[in-house]
Amino acid sequence: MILATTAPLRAAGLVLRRDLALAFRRWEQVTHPVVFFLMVATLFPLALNPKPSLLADVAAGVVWVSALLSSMLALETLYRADVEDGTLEQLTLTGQPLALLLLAKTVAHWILSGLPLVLAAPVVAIAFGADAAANAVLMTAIALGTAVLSLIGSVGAALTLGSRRGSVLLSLLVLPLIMPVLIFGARATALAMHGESAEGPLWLLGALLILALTLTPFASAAAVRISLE
Amino acid sequence: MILATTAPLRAAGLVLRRDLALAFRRWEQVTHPVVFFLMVATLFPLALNPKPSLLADVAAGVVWVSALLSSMLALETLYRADVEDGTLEQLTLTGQPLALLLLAKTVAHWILSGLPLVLAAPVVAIAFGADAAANAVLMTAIALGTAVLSLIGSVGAALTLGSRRGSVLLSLLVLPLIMPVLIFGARATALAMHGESAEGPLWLLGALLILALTLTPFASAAAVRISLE
Amino acid sequence: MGTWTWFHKLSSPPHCYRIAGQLIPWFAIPAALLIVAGIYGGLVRAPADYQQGDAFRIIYVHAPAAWLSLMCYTVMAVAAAVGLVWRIKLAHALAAATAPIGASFALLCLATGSIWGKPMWGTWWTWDARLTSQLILLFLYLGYQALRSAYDDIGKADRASAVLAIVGVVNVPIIHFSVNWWNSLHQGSTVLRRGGPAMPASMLVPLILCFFGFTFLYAALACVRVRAEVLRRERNAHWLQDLAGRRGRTESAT
Amino acid sequence: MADAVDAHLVADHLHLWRGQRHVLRGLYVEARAGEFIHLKGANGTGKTSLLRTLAGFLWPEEGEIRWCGQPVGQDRDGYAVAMAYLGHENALKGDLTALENLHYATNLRHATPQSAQRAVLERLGVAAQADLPTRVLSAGQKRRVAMARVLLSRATLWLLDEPFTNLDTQGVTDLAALVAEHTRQGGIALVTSHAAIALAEGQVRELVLA
Amino acid sequence: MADAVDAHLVADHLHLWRGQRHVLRGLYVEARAGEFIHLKGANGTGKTSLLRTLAGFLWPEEGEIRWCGQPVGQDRDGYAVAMAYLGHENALKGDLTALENLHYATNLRHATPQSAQRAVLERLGVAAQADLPTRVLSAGQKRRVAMARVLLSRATLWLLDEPFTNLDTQGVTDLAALVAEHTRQGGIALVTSHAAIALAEGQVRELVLA
Ligand code: HEM
Ligand SMILES: Nc1ncnc2c1ncn2[C@@H]1O[C@H](COP(=O)(O)OP(=O)(O)OP(=O)(O)O)[C@@H](O)[C@H]1O
Ligand SMILES: Nc1ncnc2c1ncn2[C@@H]1O[C@H](COP(=O)(O)OP(=O)(O)OP(=O)(O)O)[C@@H](O)[C@H]1O
Ligand SMILES: [Mg+2]
Ligand SMILES: [Mg+2]
Repeated sequence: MILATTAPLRAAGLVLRRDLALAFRRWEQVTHPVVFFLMVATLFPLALNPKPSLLADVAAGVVWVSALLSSMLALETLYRADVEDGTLEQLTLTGQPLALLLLAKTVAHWILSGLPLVLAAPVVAIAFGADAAANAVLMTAIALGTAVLSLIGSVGAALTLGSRRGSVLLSLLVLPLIMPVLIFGARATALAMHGESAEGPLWLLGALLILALTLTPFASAAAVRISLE
Repeated sequence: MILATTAPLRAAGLVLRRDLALAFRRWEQVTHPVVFFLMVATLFPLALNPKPSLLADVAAGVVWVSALLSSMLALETLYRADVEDGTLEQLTLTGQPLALLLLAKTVAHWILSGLPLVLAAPVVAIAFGADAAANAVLMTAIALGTAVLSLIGSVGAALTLGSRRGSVLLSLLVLPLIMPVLIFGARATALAMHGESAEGPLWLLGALLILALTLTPFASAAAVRISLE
Repeated sequence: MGTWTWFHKLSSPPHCYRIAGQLIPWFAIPAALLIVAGIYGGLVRAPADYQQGDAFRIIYVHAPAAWLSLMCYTVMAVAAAVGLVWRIKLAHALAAATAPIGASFALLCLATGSIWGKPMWGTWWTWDARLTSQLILLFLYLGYQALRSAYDDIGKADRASAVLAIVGVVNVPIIHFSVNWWNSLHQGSTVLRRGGPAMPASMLVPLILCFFGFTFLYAALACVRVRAEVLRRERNAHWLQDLAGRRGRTESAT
Repeated sequence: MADAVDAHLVADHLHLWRGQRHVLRGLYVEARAGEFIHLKGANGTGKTSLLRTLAGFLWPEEGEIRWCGQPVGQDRDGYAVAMAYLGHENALKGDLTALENLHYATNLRHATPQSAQRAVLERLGVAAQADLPTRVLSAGQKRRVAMARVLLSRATLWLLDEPFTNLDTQGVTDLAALVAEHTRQGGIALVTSHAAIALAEGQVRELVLA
Repeated sequence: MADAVDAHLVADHLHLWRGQRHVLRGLYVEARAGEFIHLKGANGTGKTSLLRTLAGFLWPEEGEIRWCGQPVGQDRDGYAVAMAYLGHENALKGDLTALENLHYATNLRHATPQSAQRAVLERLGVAAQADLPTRVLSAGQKRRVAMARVLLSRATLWLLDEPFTNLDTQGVTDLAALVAEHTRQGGIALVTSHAAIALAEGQVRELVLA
């Protein structure tokens, strides 16, 4: 029996590079998650009574909700295009560990949708009048939080492949699962903004990330196989 | 020359009924916009410091932002499925006024995504500790606001058909355009919650609706024809 | 009929390329003169404001940039409408050329406003109606550009983005009147208001000079960008190859 | 097909670019009532592009399409009603049954009784699938349902892009016969297909793009 | 195809239900190295379902698939590498060029030099389109690029679902010859197609589903 002669890690790298190449082929679109994030954040002050004190109070909440929504919106495209054009089918037939290849796709998704938010979040926080001292914590928390979201979301995206109404169903599946991320993340941010130590919630976020890293790729792989039936 | 013998209004009714029939064929999905709305609204208290006074202050804002996001998310599917399976192409070839047929589709979208929110919004507002007296105004405002959003969004959805990355680009186009809806809507709600007369902003919302009703169907029709090229 | 042939001749790509090239100096030179005069008048000649001191002088960049960002959007929408209705490619080219310039003015307005806001209101940014609506104007520009870039075919991009520009133009009056409709932190209309400008002439005149300077600057930049747009659209056309051939020959001759 | 007798389609010196490629170069096609035109040509020679131009989805850079002597731009709706287009996609909603799909599609033009719809499905060999959601049909069965829409459209001009794809051999013969019947009754058909169309000599005119 | 000599596929009494429909009823198929099997059958008789079952996407209710004597479930990755599947979809990314598509697809299995990829595109008649984004290719050109992936896969077992769709007549002949060449070198091919495959007598074994 001949086996695939490409090493699994190299194969994962190839998948990662393909997804990044595809994204940068239309590079303006790389900016969409950030712009969406900024826009949702802009909606709030319009809808609220713009008292500066009120805005500062809700800053952490708005940043987190907008970041999660933005990253989640991008999730929908994670596998859908690949299913429609038959690429995902072919990925399962490469003889490489499917979980690893899907993890590579998820990492690409995070690089494109989570990483930019890490840089944009402090800007929004400051515009809402939050204290700049909390920025380091905010950025770490957003980085960890969006990474967990990408991983959990990848399972959700794979599960919803079989059905037509993607984005809404996806949100329904994913939102309850990421509630802990939101709680710990917002708490870390709020603590840091009040000048207290945010270590506790940050460690919890890290633990969530490790848990997600070890479990979700296999769940995604199983979900993808089911969706192809 | 033979012309279509079906009257335009009957044709529009047929399109409307087809879209509703399709939606109710998977009736669980009819509930998605409401559930998404409730979930986003739930995220906020989690991310905020749950002081009751703070929650009541942000109630109007949260209701409006969640409603607009929920209704906007559903927009993406407004035309996309019809393009992919070639139905939209056929709609343009019926010899019926395309703007009218698209308006029928938009009305179906509003019935499915806006109308349920009209009923759900007071629930959320009360849960946030807002005064129940404002409910009539809130419901009227949400009804008008989501209708304008559906109309404007239908143009955005048609414009993004030709390009691949649907949902994010769509939000980029639609969010700035619906800013006035948000401002007037939130203002009406806030006024009513403080026991003042909300007539001014409500009339403005109504004016926006009439403006959108007269203009957007033609813009959508033009955009659809462009996307089919 | 006569005007129509004239119109179509003007809108033919080679003609337009040449005319736009010839117009550039006629716009660029007055722009430079007016801006220099306005800035001199504003920074050196105008008296310091009795409330704001010297900080107010940033108005000579801020207000013209704000006005131009609104004007550019209007120009863009009108050009797009003309292009859509009469299928004139040149009008689309003008719309496409105007968008990034308008976006830059919007950005400049936001930046100078922020810089001004720090001493005046003690904050870089507040979520007040005018500021937010100006930010949203920037988003509108960005959306327009994002939509254009989502299409590969220039013709399709033209027509699709034209629809968007036209629909979006309703926001322009909203931005302009936002200060009147919502009590906001931002200055009310001081120049374009009923009953004449509320400003001494020594402050006003430089402001007006700057405004016209910025307008000419826009016209010059638009000519440059329209030429680039024409080149991009017509890269297969014969007249361009002729033009390049002629240039090549004259260059090799010298 | 009330006044199909004087049906007459002219594509007058069409020039069409797709991206960098000049696909149609001054193409002239004329089709009169009763003609069955088989569009042939190697892959990428522009058959799909031609049909989509005739259907009004693509705008040629130069040239004009005339229907019964009038440029089609002048009476777009009238032309649309006179025409039925079958593209690469089947225009079926997977969640609706074959009959429901036909109901919503055909009644937009003319009121059509359900019995007529069933009869056409029967004729195309998918009567057994009439009440199944089309998503579960096989590729060839879907194609047949899509073709039923064309048959029910009462259009004079049929533009069919590879209608025989996925059909089994019997299906190909039957469908060719149906199209020939339509043209005999004064209709016009432009059909792309890579395979030869098995009809008697003289019934089909071949037009080869290159 | 190192040890293709003892390549051997058995589908042992498969039973497959799709919804209410019992599509495969105890089907037995055996294919040895060198065999070119042409799957025929009217629309909806289960050809696609059979290929997808053999490719491992559908699980039969009863029966077993054995590759070289072993049930495929035991060494799923080894079986996957030995197999190339071409479905109704082409598995091409419209934004990547034909060559880039091949690069990312084939290197996942085996390192393949670009020259080899160009050579295969040349052979399939789409060398001119090698550096175009595949979204602008015509239907037939896309199908050819998808087939290039199969040729580069170094797989022994080819499962091709209507590979001839949208190909022009020359393309059909050439592709049939390529598949025949593969089987002559010890490969196995299962090909569905409604049209007859024009190869010399005895080179193709027909298998009709009903
Ligand atoms: C980021 C912050 C700011 C933004 C986005 C902004 C935006 C604008 C806009 C859009 C206009 C033009 C409105 C129109 O005429 O339609 C404008 C004009 C003007 N702005 Fe600002 N502004 C900002 C900060 C400031 C500050 C801090 C001041 C001074 C206290 C200021 C003073 C003015 C004045 C005097 C005008 C001319 C008013 C008129 O006659 O219309 N702006 N600004
Ligand atoms: N944007 C573009 N840039 C370059 N070439 C393009 C572009 N769009 C289409 N083409 C080319 O135009 C040609 C016309 O394609 P069309 O789909 O009309 O061919 P076809 O005759 O239907 O082919 P097939 O038999 O394969 O379906 C193809 O060669 C295609 O590669
Ligand atoms: N969920 C379902 N319910 C009922 N019937 C189904 C379902 N799914 C598939 N079928 C039926 O199963 C059969 C098998 O379809 P399949 O796609 O395998 O056929 P095929 O031989 O490939 O046909 P074609 O030549 O048209 O491509 C079809 O008759 C289809 O109608
Ligand atoms: Mg074609
Ligand atoms: Mg099949």
